[in-house]
Amino acid sequence: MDLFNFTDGREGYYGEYGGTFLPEILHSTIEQLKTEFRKAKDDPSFWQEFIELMQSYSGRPTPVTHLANLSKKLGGAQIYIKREDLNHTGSHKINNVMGQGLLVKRMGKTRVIAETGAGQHGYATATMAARFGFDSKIYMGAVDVARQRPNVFWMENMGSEVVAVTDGQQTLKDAINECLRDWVTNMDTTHYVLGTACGPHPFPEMVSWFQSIIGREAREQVLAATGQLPNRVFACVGGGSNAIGLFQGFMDDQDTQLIGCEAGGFGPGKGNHAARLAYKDASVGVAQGMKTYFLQNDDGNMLHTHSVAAGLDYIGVNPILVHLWENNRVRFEAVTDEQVTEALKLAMRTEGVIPALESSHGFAQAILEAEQMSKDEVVLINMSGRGDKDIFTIADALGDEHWKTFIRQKAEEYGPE
Amino acid sequence: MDLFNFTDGREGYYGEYGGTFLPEILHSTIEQLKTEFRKAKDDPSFWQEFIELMQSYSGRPTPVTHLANLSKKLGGAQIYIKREDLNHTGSHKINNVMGQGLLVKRMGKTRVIAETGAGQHGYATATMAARFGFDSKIYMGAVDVARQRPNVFWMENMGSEVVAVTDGQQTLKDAINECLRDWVTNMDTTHYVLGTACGPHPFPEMVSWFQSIIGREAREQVLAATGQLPNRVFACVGGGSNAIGLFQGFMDDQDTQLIGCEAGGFGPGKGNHAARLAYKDASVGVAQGMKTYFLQNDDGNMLHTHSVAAGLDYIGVNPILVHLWENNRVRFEAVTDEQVTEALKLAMRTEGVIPALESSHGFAQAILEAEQMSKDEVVLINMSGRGDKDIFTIADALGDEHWKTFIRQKAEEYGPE
Amino acid sequence: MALNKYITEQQATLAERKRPAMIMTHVVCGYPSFEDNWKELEIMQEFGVDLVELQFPFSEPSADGPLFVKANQEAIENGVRVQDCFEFMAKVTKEFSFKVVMMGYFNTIFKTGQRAFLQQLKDAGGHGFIVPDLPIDEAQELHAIAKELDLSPIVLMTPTNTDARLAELAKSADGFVYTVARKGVTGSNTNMNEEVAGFIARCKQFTEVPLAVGFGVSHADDIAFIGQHADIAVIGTAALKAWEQGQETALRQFFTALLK
Amino acid sequence: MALNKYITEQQATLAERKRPAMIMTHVVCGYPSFEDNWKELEIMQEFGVDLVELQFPFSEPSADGPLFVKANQEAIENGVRVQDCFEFMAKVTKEFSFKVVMMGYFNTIFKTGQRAFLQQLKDAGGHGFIVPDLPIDEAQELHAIAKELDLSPIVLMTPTNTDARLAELAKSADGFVYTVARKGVTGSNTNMNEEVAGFIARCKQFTEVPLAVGFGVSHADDIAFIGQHADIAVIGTAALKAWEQGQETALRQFFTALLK
Ligand SMILES: Cc1ncc(COP(=O)(O)O)c(C=O)c1O
Ligand SMILES: Cc1ncc(COP(=O)(O)O)c(C=O)c1O
Repeated sequence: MDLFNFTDGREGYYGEYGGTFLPEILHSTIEQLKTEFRKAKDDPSFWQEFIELMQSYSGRPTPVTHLANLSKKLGGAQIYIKREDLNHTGSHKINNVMGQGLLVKRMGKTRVIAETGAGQHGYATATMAARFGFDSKIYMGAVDVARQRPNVFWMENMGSEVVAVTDGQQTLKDAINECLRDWVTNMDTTHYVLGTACGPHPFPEMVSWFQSIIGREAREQVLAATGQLPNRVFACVGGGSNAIGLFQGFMDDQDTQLIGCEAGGFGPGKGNHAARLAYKDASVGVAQGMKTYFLQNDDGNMLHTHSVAAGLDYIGVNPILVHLWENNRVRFEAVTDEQVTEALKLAMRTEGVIPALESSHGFAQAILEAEQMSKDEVVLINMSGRGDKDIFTIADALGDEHWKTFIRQKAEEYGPE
Repeated sequence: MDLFNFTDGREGYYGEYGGTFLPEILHSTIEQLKTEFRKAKDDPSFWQEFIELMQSYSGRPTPVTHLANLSKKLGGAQIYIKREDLNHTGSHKINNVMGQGLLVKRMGKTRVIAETGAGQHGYATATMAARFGFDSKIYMGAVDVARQRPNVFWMENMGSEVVAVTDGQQTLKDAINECLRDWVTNMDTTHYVLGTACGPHPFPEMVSWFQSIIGREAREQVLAATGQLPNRVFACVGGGSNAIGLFQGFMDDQDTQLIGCEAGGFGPGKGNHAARLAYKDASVGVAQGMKTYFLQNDDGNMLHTHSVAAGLDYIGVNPILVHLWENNRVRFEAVTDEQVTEALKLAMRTEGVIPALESSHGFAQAILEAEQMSKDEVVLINMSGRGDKDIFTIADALGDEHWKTFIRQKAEEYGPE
Repeated sequence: MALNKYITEQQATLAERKRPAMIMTHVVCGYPSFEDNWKELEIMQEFGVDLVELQFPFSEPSADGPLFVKANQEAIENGVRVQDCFEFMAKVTKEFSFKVVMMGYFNTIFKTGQRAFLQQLKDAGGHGFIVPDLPIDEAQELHAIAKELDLSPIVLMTPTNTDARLAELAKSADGFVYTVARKGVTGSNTNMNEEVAGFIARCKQFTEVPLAVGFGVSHADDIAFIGQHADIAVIGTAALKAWEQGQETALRQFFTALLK
Repeated sequence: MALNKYITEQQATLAERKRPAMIMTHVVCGYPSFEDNWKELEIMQEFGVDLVELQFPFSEPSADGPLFVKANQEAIENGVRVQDCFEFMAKVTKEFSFKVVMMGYFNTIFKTGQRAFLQQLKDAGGHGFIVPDLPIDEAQELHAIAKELDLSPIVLMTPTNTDARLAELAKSADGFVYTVARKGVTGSNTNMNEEVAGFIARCKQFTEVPLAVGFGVSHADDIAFIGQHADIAVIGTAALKAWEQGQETALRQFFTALLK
């Protein structure tokens, strides 16, 4: 199945989802991007260059690890994880970012901008900008700046300017809006490095393509390790880039179930979560450059969302995944904050791995299902990132008292402003 | 050159350094360890098992990355870095720890203990213990517990008990003493996972052997990338495990200079630094199980040491490296805290990499020398770990005001105890 | 068609009214409140404004600058709904003589239903709509319904467009064309210079439809400049800024200076 | 040889002294102070102690338990130097009738120089040395010098040693053998039971040298037990604990109860 063969439909559309909804002033910018991207995609040496860059700079291929202890404890399927956490900067975000960096070089632009929620994408972009020598500005909701200071610290130290966005909910979606505002002003020199498989065409296709490196590697690795294809493949879905990246490896393997795991937050009910497809609180809309499912009210204004994982705390979702969901190729499930922190604790104690809170959503759902499966079945989870950079969030999520004491002492040591 | 061929000398001695200085009660324990280690070292399937474990769990081989921007900026030699930061848990410490884990399994022991200073080795050991299902206790100086809380947090969450040692300077050396005390009590069930190439024989040899995976990979990789051997190879030296690990790959390459980079702290002068060989403040002694150079006074009592990098802040040094230094095979240099933080900043901004403060010592010395070398020469630096877990230390080292504000706010949010 | 006719008529009276160009102003529905909107519109009427954009607030106003972003946000927080905007528009079009176009983002229309939305717009007396995040390529259905209902889809032309694209845009143009004087979002000042004049001239090569010039118009000089090159001056942020600074008094002062 | 002779003599007077075993006590030089040490030693003399270990403080006392660790540390912080310890030892051996052995870690000896150290030990009137972190395999040089100077290297035997190793250790044994009653560091109590008796019996198979039993001896019962199986009871932490609790009074009470 070639998701990106648009000959029978409209370019940039997946079923009725996708499209390019942008101010007219960006028309030629996005056309240039489409053209350059198409050229790169059709040029095998570009992919080769990308692979080599990811090998030498980011340590790819990332391995697949068998979680024998966890599998045994659950008594069901054999659980494997794809180790995107071992990438440079600690998550799959770097795949997309380095790919776009190569395109920016081709387009001759000298400045990049990016939105970031959890900070992972901003961190990756700042890294890429330092490595490629681009100027860079990272937009981040003021609320996220406050809760994700460590990432801000690193971005700044790598030479990026970080702008705290004080509009709206002051989170990811507002940072995206602010990027669009910067882009309509500076498109001549500037490329907007979108961080997930969302936004206007060609971003969903482009991000999916770069992230497909995950699935290509994983399919081979699971086959080599187990002699079989995985029965089920789990990935968390924020914007949907790590999920589509992994799923593409198994798109034509009809016996492999693909499961997108969304942020169930406090559970169903508008405003309680960020599950666009697993719960029934979202509907189709057009915003942030694309047509897809959004958590919105009857007027088309966006709802507040909630998740313990900042990287999943987003109103919209990858239009390609919506299409695959409608066609029953991808199943969507949501897990609650509580299930997620339990899964995280279990992973740390039984296997010595620290999945990011985002990735822990995939773990939580897989744990639920693996238990019911037979011992000779195989499940694969995308460990999209590592949790150790989210210590503030995780310590808060786990309510760690020693940590609080440490922070109080540190504050005292620093003294008043 | 086989460093570990003891047929012409005493087992466990490198020149006049090394040996096994332990309480008699550990005699049979250390004999058992020597025997099991010897068996493992002579058994090619053991190394194979180790390699496979490191591939699937830790993402080895770690790549070698060309720092083209930095090289160009300095205008001298081509700088390459060996990416031990991309290992699971973020440093080379995991190589040694997983290797010892395999040995513990062979010996049928069920409990591990470890000392830790910066926390990296404790973190790695806690990870290994979770993965192998061992009970574990990590000893850490109370001063280090206070300054490295993030690592403590993760160790505890992976199921290890972390004990704050309140003796002596309350730092690394005191944690080692406390481990020895635990070991003389619980040797039947317990293996002491020493974290660096120090301590009584067979630890220096054993740790060096596991860490030699770095040098084996790196030699091949540099050859493949540049078509030549590196002219100079740099590694920071705390206890000396990452250095000996990398250097072993080039031991027989006489034209490759090997440079150990020590913690110059505030500069020469007793108590100001942790440079055992580069400065003239240390002398030969016997402590912590081995004979080597120590920073000590005329009575043989140990001096206070200082370094911005907790992992280099240690009184003693790998006896093998001392021997190689005396034989002019390894050159020793020290760089000051200030040079180190400047090198760190430069690495972040020009290449998007964040070396640990320990590793930044290697960067600092290499930067000094590369500038003077010609463009067709090649230098290799061991990036022994990533700095992003040391955000508190690095933020303090860089005096970041935003960070302080963030911590104050966080403390306020947590409220009084 | 209805809008085209109105604009032609207004155009004809410019000399008599001693106006260098027609004026279109902008109000964000329900910000600061519908009562304030009404007072603003009374003043605009007083100063003989020709057209008014009523912006329907949206939670993601990504083409707007800071002042309008805040206005959108607060209007939503105040509980302004799409229905309230239509009701307000109906009152406005009944009471005032300027013509009204809807301005807003596509999701508001899409979520209401394209036909339902335009029908309500028609019923409320609106004459057209400006939707900055809906490129013509995605607008076929909406434009088709508009044609049926005799509503004008206001197309934007921008300095970054190629000639080919301008030609394409011209095909959809109706009522007037909103020419964007510069890159960026609403709000900051535009330097009305040769570059802008050149851009307007380029637009004219492709369309006969009257041209509005927007983004950062705030001085009498700007109006004079626009009068020389185009047809309609769009007053957006500048008027809202005046209102925020001193309500009726400041807004009257602003228009007095602007139209002196 | 000198030490062996002394021990044999003391051994012979045990019945007459109504003692089940000889007693060796322990003092950390300069902790809490040399004055306190002196008062402790006076009491030990009073109670007819046979041997005293004078511990030279070391910064890394890795074979010691918490109380001695603290003692080592504070002595060093108080400025106690190796020379001070030798001077003190000289005064002690001149004043008191018990015999003195040095106890400490190898680095103190190594750093001073092995020959220089033992010569000073000899000059200060010491009879031997206990160095818990110096295994016999690393001790050839030190033991050879000791032999020259007629000093006894006190060897440790432990429950984890194999028979082969015990035989090996026995070869170096002189003066007495320090048998370690249990695993662990100094300080906590040892349960004097069959296991300990068995271990001592095992040691006796390999050496004729008198056996001291250490680690956790603190009650009269322990002394009785040791008297049945071995020769010398080593009183370490327990005495220091008493001193810390109430100086002379408490230490006298402790020995009274211990030796009743
Ligand atoms: C580690 C990690 N996983 C997953 C996500 C979710 O993004 P996506 O759905 O695009 O993979 C994020 C976003 O920040 C992330 O940081
Ligand atoms: C990242 C890193 N590098 C280097 C060291 C120094 O240890 P060694 O000299 O054994 O490599 C440490 C010790 O904690 C470390 O964490």
